[in-house]
Amino acid sequence: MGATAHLDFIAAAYAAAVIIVGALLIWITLDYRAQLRTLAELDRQGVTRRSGARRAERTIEQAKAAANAQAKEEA
Amino acid sequence: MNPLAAILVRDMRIAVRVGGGALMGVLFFLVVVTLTPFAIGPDLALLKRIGPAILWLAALLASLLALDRMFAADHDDGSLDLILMGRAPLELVVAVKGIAHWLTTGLPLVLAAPLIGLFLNLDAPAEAALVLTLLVGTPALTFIGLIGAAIAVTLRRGGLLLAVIVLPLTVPVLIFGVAAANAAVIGPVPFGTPFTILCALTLASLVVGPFAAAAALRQEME
Amino acid sequence: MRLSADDLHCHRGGRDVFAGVSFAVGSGEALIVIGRNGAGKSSLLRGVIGLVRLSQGRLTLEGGDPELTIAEQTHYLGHQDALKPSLSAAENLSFWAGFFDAPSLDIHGALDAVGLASLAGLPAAYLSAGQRRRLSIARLIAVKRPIWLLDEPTSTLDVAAQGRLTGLMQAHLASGGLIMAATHGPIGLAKTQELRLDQASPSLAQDQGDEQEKP
Amino acid sequence: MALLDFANPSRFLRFANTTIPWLSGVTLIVFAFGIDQAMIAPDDYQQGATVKIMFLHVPSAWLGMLAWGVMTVAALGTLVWRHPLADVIAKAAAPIGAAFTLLCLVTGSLWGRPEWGTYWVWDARLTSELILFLLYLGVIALWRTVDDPSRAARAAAILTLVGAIDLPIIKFSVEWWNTLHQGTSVFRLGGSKIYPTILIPLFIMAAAFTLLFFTLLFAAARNEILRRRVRTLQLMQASQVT
Repeated sequence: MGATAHLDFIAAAYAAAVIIVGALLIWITLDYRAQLRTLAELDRQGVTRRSGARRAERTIEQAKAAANAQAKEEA
Repeated sequence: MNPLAAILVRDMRIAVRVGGGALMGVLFFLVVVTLTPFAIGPDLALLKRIGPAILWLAALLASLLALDRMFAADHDDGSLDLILMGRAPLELVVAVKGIAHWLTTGLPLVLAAPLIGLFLNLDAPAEAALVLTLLVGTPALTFIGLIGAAIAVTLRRGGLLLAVIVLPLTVPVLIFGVAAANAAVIGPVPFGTPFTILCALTLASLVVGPFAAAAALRQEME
Repeated sequence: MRLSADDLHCHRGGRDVFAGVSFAVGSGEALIVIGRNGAGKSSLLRGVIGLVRLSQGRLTLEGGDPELTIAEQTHYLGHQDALKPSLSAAENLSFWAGFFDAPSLDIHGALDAVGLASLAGLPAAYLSAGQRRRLSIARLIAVKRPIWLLDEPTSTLDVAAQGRLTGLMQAHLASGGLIMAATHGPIGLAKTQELRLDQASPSLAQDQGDEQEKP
Repeated sequence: MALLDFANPSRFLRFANTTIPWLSGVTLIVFAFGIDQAMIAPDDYQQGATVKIMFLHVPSAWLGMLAWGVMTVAALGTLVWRHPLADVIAKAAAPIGAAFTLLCLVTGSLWGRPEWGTYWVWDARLTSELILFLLYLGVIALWRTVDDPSRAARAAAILTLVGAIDLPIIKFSVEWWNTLHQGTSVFRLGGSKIYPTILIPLFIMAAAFTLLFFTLLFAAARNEILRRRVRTLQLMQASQVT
């Protein structure tokens, strides 16, 4: 086996390492982004962990924000 | 989306989701091939000679065992009743389900075969012949298996019964598949003859399978 | 359109499931099939669409599409919901709409009609039994078929959902469709015929308007 | 012990979000240093330059074992101590362990190729690695068929424990099976004496691989927790709709 043939196998081995670890990294990041997107979507729909509690708080906050926005216009 | 495309898309989606059996066939194929050297011994020359036979047997079992839930699942949740009430002819619906199964089980086998062939020390021509014969042979296995799956649709323990019913029917495909795969390595017979017969067998099963399975489903339903 | 049957017999498992059944139901009308458990209500419905072999008798459909069989113009809501747990509600519904070749794919409208619009993306496995039943009913809305065969449609439905179902049934009748429902109690429809299955030769009781409990 | 009070997932999420960037930074640095050391290490007098593949093969074999070890501890966590995060770690570790074992198989086959003339020889150590790889695929397949996380966790935990007990038995029987069929030309991978000049880069690479493993593990565990949160929210959404 010529020395150059060895280099091919070494290169192939390191290439395999990059491919396998790279695939793992890509899969993990894509999965992470997908979960975040679904979570954001669920949050947008107002699905909360403690049944309606947080949704109720949010509507109160929105009401307050709308109220003082109006107050500023009149002032 | 026309009815047949709807069935294909649905079956593919279910197969790849959690609980679907998409790559289960390939895992079974890998495990069976890995186990044989432990029985036969790590002698590479011997493994090389019987390699195609082991790979074909493993592919045969892998594609059949994944078939038993094909119609039984639809029967159990009531989908089969509605499918029978559809305007699409049942034979085509059954054929499309066979194609969906082949794409999720048969095709991955063909793609994995060369890699797994390395464990049995197959060289390039043997690998090429193996892939070609499996590519042509696995559809025949699936479509013959359709008949068994349709017959076993209402049975509780359909799995093994399916294999017992269908294995004898797949003998010709196995004989000519292995003969063609071996022809490239050792066989006295040139590659062409067994291969063309294998193609003929596959074409025949593409027609007979759906018709027989559809008839069996109609009988089964009353 | 008029679906009529005379002298239907069904012999299965060595016994007469039902015998001598005759009925006729026109468009805009609903026929309720009543009888104790095991009286053959489901078998009668399945017999009409060929899922159960009828040993004797004739089924005729006047006014339907001549090339199509009765089954191909019928929606059947059986005991099971025909849903795949790993597919989402929208995917299940769009599959059935696609399979029954519905011209207009108004998935969202159908889900809205049964009050499941916000759960479109959820896998069917996460739905409750009542919600799965409503998703199955949504199939009848997404695909327009003149004949509805309903096998105990109100099972697992709460009061609100039953009200919604009655509304959908009335809309279907108003649009010229016909309904045949196997049920235990009244399903809140005004003009209905009753077909009682538990007597030796089931009689077709015609009671326009009010519902009276048969003795 | 720090691990114990990660009982509630959100604290683990905060921990993961802070450590992952740091950990990946350190991993990169150690890798760069390791590969540099590996490249300048002298050729082995017997195998020539292919010994450089050892710097990938041996660490990935160790990591394949370490991953199963982590899964075994997590399995005990699930079954014995009922630790809520244990099955998240177990499910996250399985694919990573499988990937490292696969890397070990590929590099092993490439390393032996010049000597054997074929890509695969049923060498005792490589064969045991292959069976470990099948065990990994089995656990992953189990995770992918059972939908409900808690049921899947217990089933996978039992399989992992049985696997852990069985691994030494597999190793012994494969060694015995291999010596029984001494006919084949058995190539002792890495049989030559290891000089310190090769040992140092080997340990650096092993450290780099371990850091990489834990970075990936935390990231995958974070995904798993988010996936569970999505599932609970969706179930809640279904229950909220009348």
